[in-house]
Amino acid sequence: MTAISDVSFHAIARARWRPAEIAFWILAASCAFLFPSRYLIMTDIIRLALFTLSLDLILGYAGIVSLGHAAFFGVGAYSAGLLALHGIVNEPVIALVVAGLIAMVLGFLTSFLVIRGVDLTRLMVTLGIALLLEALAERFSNITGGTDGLQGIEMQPILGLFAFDMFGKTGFYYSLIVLFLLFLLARRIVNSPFGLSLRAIKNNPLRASAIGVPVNRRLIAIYTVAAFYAGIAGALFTQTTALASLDVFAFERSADLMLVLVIGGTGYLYGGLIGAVVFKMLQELFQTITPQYWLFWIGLVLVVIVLVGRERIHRWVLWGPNLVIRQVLGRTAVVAVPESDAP
Amino acid sequence: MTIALETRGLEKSFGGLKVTRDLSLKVEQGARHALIGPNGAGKTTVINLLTGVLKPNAGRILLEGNDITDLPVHKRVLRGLSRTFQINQLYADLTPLETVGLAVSERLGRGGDWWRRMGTRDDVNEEIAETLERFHLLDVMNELTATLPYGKQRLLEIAVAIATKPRVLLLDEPAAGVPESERHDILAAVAALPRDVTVLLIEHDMDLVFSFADRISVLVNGAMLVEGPPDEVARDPQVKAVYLGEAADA
Amino acid sequence: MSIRSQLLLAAGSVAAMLALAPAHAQETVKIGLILPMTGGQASTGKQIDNAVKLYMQQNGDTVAGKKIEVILKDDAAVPDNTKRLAQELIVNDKVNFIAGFGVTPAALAAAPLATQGKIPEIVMAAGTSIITERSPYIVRTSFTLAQSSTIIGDWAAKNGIKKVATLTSDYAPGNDALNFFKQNFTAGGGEIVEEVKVPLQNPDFAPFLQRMKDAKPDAVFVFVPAGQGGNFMKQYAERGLDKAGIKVIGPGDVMDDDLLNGMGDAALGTVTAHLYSAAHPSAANKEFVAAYKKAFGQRPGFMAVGGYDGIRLIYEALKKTGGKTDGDALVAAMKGMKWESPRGPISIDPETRDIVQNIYIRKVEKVDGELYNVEFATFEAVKDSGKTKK
Amino acid sequence: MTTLFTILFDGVAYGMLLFVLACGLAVTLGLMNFVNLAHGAFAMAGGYICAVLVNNSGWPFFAALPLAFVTAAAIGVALERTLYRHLYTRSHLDQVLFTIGLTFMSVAAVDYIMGSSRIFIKLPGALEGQFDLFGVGIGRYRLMIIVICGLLTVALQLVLAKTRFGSRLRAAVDDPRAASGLGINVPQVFAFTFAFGCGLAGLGGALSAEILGLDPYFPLKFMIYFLIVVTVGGSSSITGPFLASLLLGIGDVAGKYYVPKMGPFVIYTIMIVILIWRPNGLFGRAAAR
Repeated sequence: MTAISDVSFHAIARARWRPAEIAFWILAASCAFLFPSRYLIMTDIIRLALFTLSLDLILGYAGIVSLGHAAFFGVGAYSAGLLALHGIVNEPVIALVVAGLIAMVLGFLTSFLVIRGVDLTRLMVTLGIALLLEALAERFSNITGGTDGLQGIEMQPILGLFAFDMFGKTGFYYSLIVLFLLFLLARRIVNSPFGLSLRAIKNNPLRASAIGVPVNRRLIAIYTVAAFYAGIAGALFTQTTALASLDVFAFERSADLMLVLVIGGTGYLYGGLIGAVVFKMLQELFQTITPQYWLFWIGLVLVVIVLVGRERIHRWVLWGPNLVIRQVLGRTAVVAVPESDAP
Repeated sequence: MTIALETRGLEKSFGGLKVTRDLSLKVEQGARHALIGPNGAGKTTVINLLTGVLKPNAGRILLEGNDITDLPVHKRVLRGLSRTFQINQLYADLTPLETVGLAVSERLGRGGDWWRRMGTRDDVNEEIAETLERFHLLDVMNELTATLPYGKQRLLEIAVAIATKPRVLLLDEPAAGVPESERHDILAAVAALPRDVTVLLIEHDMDLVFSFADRISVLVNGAMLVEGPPDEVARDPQVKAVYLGEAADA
Repeated sequence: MSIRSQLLLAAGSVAAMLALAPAHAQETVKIGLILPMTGGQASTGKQIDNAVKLYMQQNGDTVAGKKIEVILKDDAAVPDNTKRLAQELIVNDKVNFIAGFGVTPAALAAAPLATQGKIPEIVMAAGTSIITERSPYIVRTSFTLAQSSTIIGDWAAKNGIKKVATLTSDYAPGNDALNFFKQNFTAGGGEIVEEVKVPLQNPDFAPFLQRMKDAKPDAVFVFVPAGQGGNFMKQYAERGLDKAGIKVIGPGDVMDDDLLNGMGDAALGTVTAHLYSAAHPSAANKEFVAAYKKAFGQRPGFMAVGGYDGIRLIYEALKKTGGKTDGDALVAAMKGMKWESPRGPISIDPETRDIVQNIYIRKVEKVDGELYNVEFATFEAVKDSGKTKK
Repeated sequence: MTTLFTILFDGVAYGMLLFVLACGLAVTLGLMNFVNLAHGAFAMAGGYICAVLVNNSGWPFFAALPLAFVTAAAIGVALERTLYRHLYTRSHLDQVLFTIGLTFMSVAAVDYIMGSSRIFIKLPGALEGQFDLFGVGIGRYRLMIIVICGLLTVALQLVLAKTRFGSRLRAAVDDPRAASGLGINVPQVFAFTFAFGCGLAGLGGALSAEILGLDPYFPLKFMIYFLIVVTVGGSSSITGPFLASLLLGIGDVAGKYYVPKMGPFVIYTIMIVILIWRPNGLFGRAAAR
C-alpha cells in the first residue's frame, strides 16, 4: 500500500542525515589538522558542547528548565577524579562510563523533585540541588579536597594505549569521539517515538497524557539520560585536565550553559554544539583583547543577540551561503529558522 | 445492556465552591449519550474528573465495571477512555503524521522506544496510514498542524482520539467554532464513529445533540437535573425553564 | 531544515577563522602572566598586573639583550582555566616563564606543566606552604601563611594574650594560617577557646562574630582572603567587639593596605604580622609607594609587592644567565638570590625556592589622617616554617 | 537567651535588607511576568552612587540614600523605556539572555570605572556600634535598616491596597487588555512600577554595602539570593517575598551561628523542601496554568 510507505518515508525523514550535518562533522574532525596548536581550547569547546547537548535534551526537547545542571557535571567530574586518584578504575573509558552512571543515578533520584512545579520552581530546585552539592563537597573536604580541589590526579593511558599528552592531542581526539558517539545516541533518542513523546510533552503535557503518554515517567527518563550526559561531560573534564575543584558545581557553570544553549538555539541538537563554539570563541577573542573587561563585551553580544533577534542574525549569517546556493544551484535558498521557542 | 462508563456520587469542590454534586451517571455500551447544560453547569469539570485531570473529593468512576478513580490520565487512555478537546489543543508544530503517530505508538506500547526511529515499525505505520486515510488527512500529513484549515484540525482532533482505540470516547464540543462550510465533514466523522465505541458527547449546540444522541443527561449547577431519551428531555419543563431562562439572559 | 544545515556550516567556518591564532617565536623572552582579572579575586590580579607594569616602566623592557613581553591572561581564579591557559602559553606562545597565580588551586594546577615543560613558575600571590613542593620549577615571591601565622602566634603568647578565638576561611590558606597559629600559640601557653571556619564565599560575618563575642576571648585570630577583610572589620566594630576589649590579631591579609582606609577607626590598634606595609620606613618603599600611587591612584598592597618582586626576580635571573632561557639555569640563578625589596630585605631559599623575608609586627595607626599598619617589631629572615619543620 | 534575641534581631535585619533588595524583582517577575536577572545591577548602581556621594563629595549619608533611590529608579525608567519594554512579549529564555548580558556589562563597567576592590560607605558616628537593650545587643545600623525597611514595607502595602495607583496596577496585571479598555495607561503603570522596584533595589544596595560588601560582582553574587526570595515567597503578592526574606535572613544567621559548619546547607535545604511542598512558593497562586 502506498499510504504506508508514504507514512514510513515521511516519518523517517526527520531522522535522515543531511549533507550539511555530515559536513559539520567532517569539519569538526578536520579541526584537529587545521589547528594543531589549539587542542586545548577545542577540547574545552567539545566538553562544553557535550554538556550543552545534555541540557538541550531536557530543555529543548522536554521543556525542563534547569539552572543547576552543573550538579551532574560536578558529580561526574568528582567521580572520575576519585576513581583515578584512588586507583579504583584506572582505565579512562571505563571510568568515564562509571562516572556517567553515578551522575545518572543522581539524576534519577533528583528527577522526582524536578518534574513537579512550574518553570521558576524547577529553576530554583535544580539550582538548589547544585548549590547543595557544592556545599556538601566543600563540607567533606577530606574526600573532595574542599576549595583546593582534588590534587594529584594522574590519568592512565586510554585503553592502555593512548597516553594523555601535554599538547592535549589525545584529550582532544578522545573528547571528540565521545562527543560524536553520544551525539549519535542523542540523535537516535530524539528521533524515536520516545523523542516524539518528549516534544509533545514540552508543548502541552496535559494533551500528551490525554493521548496516553505517561508524562512523568518520560520526564524522569530523559532527565536521567541528560544527567548521564552531563556526568560524562564532567568526567571528560576531569580526565582531560586532571583537575576537579568546587567550581565544577558553580552556579556560573550552569548559567553559562543556559546562555550557550540559548545562543545556539534549542531543540535541534546542534544548537548546543554551535552555541559552544560561538560562546567560547567570543570569550577567547574578548579575553585576548581585554583580559580585564571582556565580560562587558560578552554582555553586549548577548544583549545585541536578543535585541536584533536570532532570526535576523541567522539570516545575516546565512546570506553568504544562500547567495552561493542561488548562484550554483540556481534555486531559491530556503529561509527558515531553528526552533528556539521558550518552554 | 452493559454499562461502559459509570460515576457514583461524584463530588468536587474548589475551596468552598461545590462544582459537582452527587453526580451519578451511567453510559451504556455503544450508546450515543449527550451531556448538556447551560454555561457554568460544570461540564468541563465533569470531563476533567472523568479523564483524571482532577481528582474527585468523593465518589467513584468505573470504566466497564473497573474502578479507575485513582488512575492517572494516561492509564485511563490505555484502558480505553479517550477524549477530544474543545479549544484547539493540538500540537501546532507537529505534523498530523507525528500527532497520530504519537497516539498509535503509545497505544501499541512503543512510545518508550528510544532506540528505533519513528517510521521503522510496520504495524505502527499501517495503523497511522489507516487513521489518516479515514479522516482525510493523508494529503496533509506532512504539514505543520498550525498551517491546516480549522476544519482539518478538528478532524485531526478526532483522529488522534480514535488512534488511541477508545472504547469510550468523550467528545468535547467537536464542532465548536467550525465554519458552516466545513461542518459537514465533522458531523460525518462523528456519525461514522464505529458503533462499538461508546460516545459521551458534551455539547452546547442543541441541534447537534438532538440529531446525534440517543440519550441525554442535563447538568445544572453541577448536579444531574434530568436524564432520558431526547424527546423526553425536550419536553421536560425543568429543562425548558433552565434553557429558556438562559436564553432570556443572553 | 536546510537553513539549519547552512547554519552549521557557517558556525564551523567562523570557528575556524577565530581559532587561527598567531604562534611565532622570536628573540624575545615571553612571560605568561596568569591572574584573576575578573571575579571575586579580581583586585589581587589587578594589583599584581599594575606592579608588573610599573616595574617594567621603571626598568625598561630589555634585559640582557632580550625584549621582555608579558602576555596577560585572565583565569578568574578557576583552576581549570589556569591550567588550560598555562598549557596554551607554554605550547603555543612558547613562553619562558609562567607567573602570577592568585589562588593556591591555580598555582597547583599549573605545577605539573611547569615540571613537564621545564618552565619556571613564579608564584606572586598564592600563599599555601605546599605549593613550592609541587614542582622543582616553582619559585615564590609572595609569602606563606606559615610565615606570618607562626610569628603572630609567638607574639600573642608573649604579649599577654591568653585566650583566642579563631575565625578563618575554610580553604587551604585559611587552614594553614589556623594550624600554624595554633601550633605556636598553644606551645607558648595560649588557649584556643573557639574555632570557626567560615565558608569562602560569605556575605555576612555577623553570626560568626556573635559566636566570637560570646566566647569572650582576649583576641580574635582572623584570616580571610584579601578583599574580605574590610567587611570583617566593619562588622567587628558594629558588633562592639572592640568595645568588649577583644583585639584582632592575625596575618596581615585582613589589614590589606588597599582596603585599610575604608575600614574606619574600628581598625585602629589591630595587631597583625605581615611581610609588607605601605608605611614601611625605607627609601626603596617610599619610592615604590610614590610611583605606584602616581601611576594607579591608590596605595599598593602586599599583592602588588609580590608582583613587583616577582618580575624583578625574572629580570635578575635573566641577567645572571645572560639572557639564556633554559628553565633549569633560570631556576638555579634564582636560588639564593637576595635583594632589597620595598618590603625590606628578601631572598630566595636555595633549598625550597620559597621566599625568605622579614615579618613585621604592625599596629594600625593614623598617620596624616590615613590609616596605616605601622611596624613596631621585626622578625628577621623568616623561612617558611611549613617546610622547615619537616 | 539574650543571644537568641540578638541572632533573631540580626536575622530580621538581614531579611529586611534582602526584601528591599529583592521586592522589585518580585514585582517585575510576578506582576509583569518578566525575568529581570539584572535586578542586582540596579542595587549595585544605588550602592556606588551613595558611596561616591558620601565618600568623595562629602554628602551626609542620609541625604545620599534618597538619591541612591532616585538615581537607580531613573536608570530603571531609562532602560525600561528604551530596552526592556520591547522584551515583555519575548520568551523567558530571551529575557534571561538579555538581562544576564546587561548584568555582565554593568559588572565590567563598574569594574572599569570604580576598580575591583570592595568599597565602603563612610557612616555617621551615630550609626556605628551596638547598644544593649535588656542585655540584647542591638546594632545601631541594623536597627536603622529594620526601621527603614519596615516603614517601606508598610508603605508599599498601603499603596498597593489603598491607593488609586495600587488598584490600577492590580487591574493592569490581572488583565492588561481589559485595563487599557478602562482607560488605564498600562505601559505607564508598568514603567512606573518597574522604576519603583529599581529604586528600591538601589536603596537596598546603598544600605547593604555595610553588611554584604559592595564590589562590581555584587549583581552576580546575590542573584541567587534574590531568586530564592522570590520563588520561596511566591511572586503574586509582596507579603510572600517579605516573609520569605525574613525566613531566609533568620535561617541564614541562625544556621551560621548554631551550626557554622553546615552554613549554606540550611538555606538550600529549606528552599528545596518548601518548593517541593509548595511549588508556587509559600504564598503563590494556588494553581499553575
